[in-house]
Order: sequence, then C-alpha cells, then structure tokens
Amino acid sequence: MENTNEMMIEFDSRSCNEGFARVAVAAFCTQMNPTLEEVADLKTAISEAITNAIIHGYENEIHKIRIECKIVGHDLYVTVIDHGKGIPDVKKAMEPLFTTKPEMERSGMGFAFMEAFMDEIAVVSQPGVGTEVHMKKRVGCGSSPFA
Amino acid sequence: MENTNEMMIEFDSRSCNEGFARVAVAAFCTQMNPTLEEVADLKTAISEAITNAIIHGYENEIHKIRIECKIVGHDLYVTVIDHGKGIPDVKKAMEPLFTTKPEMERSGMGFAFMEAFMDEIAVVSQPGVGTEVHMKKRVGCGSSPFA
Amino acid sequence: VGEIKRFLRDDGIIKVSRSLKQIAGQAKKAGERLSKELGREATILEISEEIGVDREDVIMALESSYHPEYLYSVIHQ
Ligand SMILES: Nc1ncnc2c1ncn2[C@@H]1O[C@H](COP(=O)(O)OP(=O)(O)O)[C@@H](O)[C@H]1O
Ligand SMILES: Nc1ncnc2c1ncn2[C@@H]1O[C@H](COP(=O)(O)OP(=O)(O)O)[C@@H](O)[C@H]1O
Ligand SMILES: [Mg+2]
Ligand SMILES: [Mg+2]
Repeated sequence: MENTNEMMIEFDSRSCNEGFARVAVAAFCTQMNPTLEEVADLKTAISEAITNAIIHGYENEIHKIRIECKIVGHDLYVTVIDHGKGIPDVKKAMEPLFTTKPEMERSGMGFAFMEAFMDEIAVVSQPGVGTEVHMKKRVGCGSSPFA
Repeated sequence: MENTNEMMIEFDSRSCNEGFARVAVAAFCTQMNPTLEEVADLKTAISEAITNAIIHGYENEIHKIRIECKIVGHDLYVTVIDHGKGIPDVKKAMEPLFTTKPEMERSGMGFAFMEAFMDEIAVVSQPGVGTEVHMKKRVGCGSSPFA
Repeated sequence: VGEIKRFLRDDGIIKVSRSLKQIAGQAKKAGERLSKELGREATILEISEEIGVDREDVIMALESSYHPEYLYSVIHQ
C-alpha cells in the first residue's frame, strides 16, 4: 500500500529507556502531521504501557521490550510487547483503579489513561508468556475540514 | 554488565524515516551525557549510512533497515544493517570520492564522513546478501579532565 | 577531521545545533502564536517550519519538558 509505513524498536527494560522510546514513536509519527496535543497523548499512553512492562511484566528485571508501529493513512497502530509475567485476568486488570501494586503512584490508572488518550486499545496476555498492548489512534486530521 | 544498555530499531527504507532513525539514536545516547556536537556528529554519520542503505543497498525499493545500538560505559556502538545489494569491493568503496552514483550530491564522501565523525568504522558486506556498517564513538567524556 | 566538520557546517549541511532548551522554548511560543492565527491547534510540521528546525528535533526538544530529569545533561550545557 502506498501510504503505509512501519517501524519497530526493541530495548532493555530500563526506565532510562522510556524517554528514548517515547521520542522514537513520536518522531516516527511526525510524518502524520500531528498536533502537539496528539503527540502528548501518544507519549502518555506509551509511557504507561512501557512502565507496566518494566514494573509488572518484568518486575524490574532487565529483558526486552518491543514496540511495533504502523501508519496506515491517518491511523497510527502501536503495539507494546513484553515477554514477562503476563496478566491472569485482563478484563479485571483494565478496570480503573485495579492494581496489584497499590503502593505505586497513580495506582491502577495506567490502562484507563491508555484508553483515554488513544482511540482503541486491546490487551492480549498469557501468564508466563507475556503481554501485548495494541493501541490505535487517528492522528493529523485536525487541519482537514472533514476531520 | 552494569553500565550496558541496548536498543534496536527497524524501519522501512523510506527517506521519510531518516529523521526518525537519527533522532531515535540521538535520544538513546542522551543518557551518555553527550555534547551537542557529539550528537550532531552522530546524526551525520547515521544519516550517511541510512542514505547508503536506501539508495545503494535497496536502490529505492522498500525493505527493512535495522540499526543496533549498544552503550558500554562511554562507548557507543552503532551498526546500520541492510539486506540489499552489497558491496563487491569494500576497500575501494570506502575511498574518499569513490562512488557508483556520480550524479548524487556530495558524491563519494559518505564513508569519509562516517570515518570523520565516528572514532571507528568497519564495513562488512557481501554482494547479494547485504551490508553492515559498524561504528563506534566515545561520547560524554567532555567533562572528564582525562578525556 | 576538524577541517571536514568546519567545511560541512559552513556549507550549511550540518546546522549548528541550537540547544534543545532553546528549541523547546521557540516551539512552544510558535505553537501558541500559530494556533491563534489559524484558529485551531498548530501541527508539529507547521511549528517546525516556523522555527526552522527538523520536525524530529522539535519532538526531541519537547521531550525535555515531558520529563524534567530526562535530557537534563544536554539541556544544561
Ligand atoms: N505488562 C504487564 N505485565 C503484567 N501485568 C500487567 C502488565 N500491565 C498491567 N499489568 C497488571 O494490570 C494492573 C493494572 O495496570 P494499570 O492500569 O497500569 O495500573 P498500575 O500500573 O498502576 O497497577 C497492574 O497492577 C498489573 O497487575
Ligand atoms: N549499503 C550499501 N549497499 C550497497 N552499496 C553501498 C552501500 N553503501 C555504500 N555503497 C557503495 O559505496 C560507494 C561509496 O559510498 P559513499 O562513500 O557513501 O559515497 P556515495 O553514497 O556518495 O556514492 C557507493 O557509491 C556505493 O557503490
Ligand atoms: Mg501502570
Ligand atoms: Mg553515501
């Protein structure tokens, strides 16, 4: 397809790589002509997914996190993948305020933020295998009269 | 090792992805405390390697380019990989002013720039298989009196 | 090496980098101004054209305001 473009990044699950990953995804999507707000939304959603992979998926051990991005027209698809602990009950995990680490800041709101800042989110997870967070956002339609 | 960190990016060989790739590497290496000049040098070297993969390796067909980055202490290792045409005579290709596309701007100076802006470069290539450009640069030593 | 670098910079091939902090400041101001003019949110591309910085560099500069400790080293030189 003409207006398709793909990239993938993979990095150690260190929190010092969160900024790099955010910038990489944001830089990739600049070709979609996003507004500052769209970029900020995207960064927030990605940060939450990465933080989850680091803290919950790998419980702070260092393994690989992978982010796949695809642009199809005005749609940006982002998938954040870890091969960590997995989630036994995805539906429950996605409920606002549900958390297995209540001592953390903003407890239990990560998935809620991802839902709020992206247009679609689907989580696929298997205990002992890992977690994939699939997100989609329409980007760069602000300047079109039909947006 | 404690002070090691790795990332990898893979993307379609479209020139619109050059900026993304450059910034991704730059963002990754900010944890090394680089000077602005070091970041600029790095970006130039990476741009040249990516341009070569797009133009010479894949001859403007769309395939994947991969960049692997590793930080070990103050050393940044960057490898730019394509699975394109390959280079029959690497030694000759690396000579300043040698080019197989003389109509291009800055003809034949790509490898010379990579050598100038990085501390080490090694090119591994096989016709029909592809090309790997391995580069190394010491980064973030500016503040040390012994640098 | 110094010669080559100087040649490239004088040639404008390498833009002498503005600091990320400068770029972030300019981007924010340009964003506000453009949004007023256009009556809608300015895009990253519009901002990058306005201040003459690559769109990806605008992204990188804005990252510094996302996460204060991130990029501090580059910003503070
Ligand atoms: N990548 C992941 N791997 C394993 N468990 C996860 C992952 N992401 C989320 N979870 C689980 O889902 C819960 C809810 O996540 P979230 O909404 O981000 O809230 P919080 O991170 O504050 O706990 C987490 O507490 C955790 O149990
Ligand atoms: N990734 C690559 N794949 C195939 N050939 C390459 C690649 N990179 C460089 N080359 C060959 O090496 C030559 C010299 O490269 P370079 O110094 O960058 O100069 P230029 O790109 O201006 O030709 C190119 O003309 C090309 O023949
Ligand atoms: Mg969370
Ligand atoms: Mg070249």
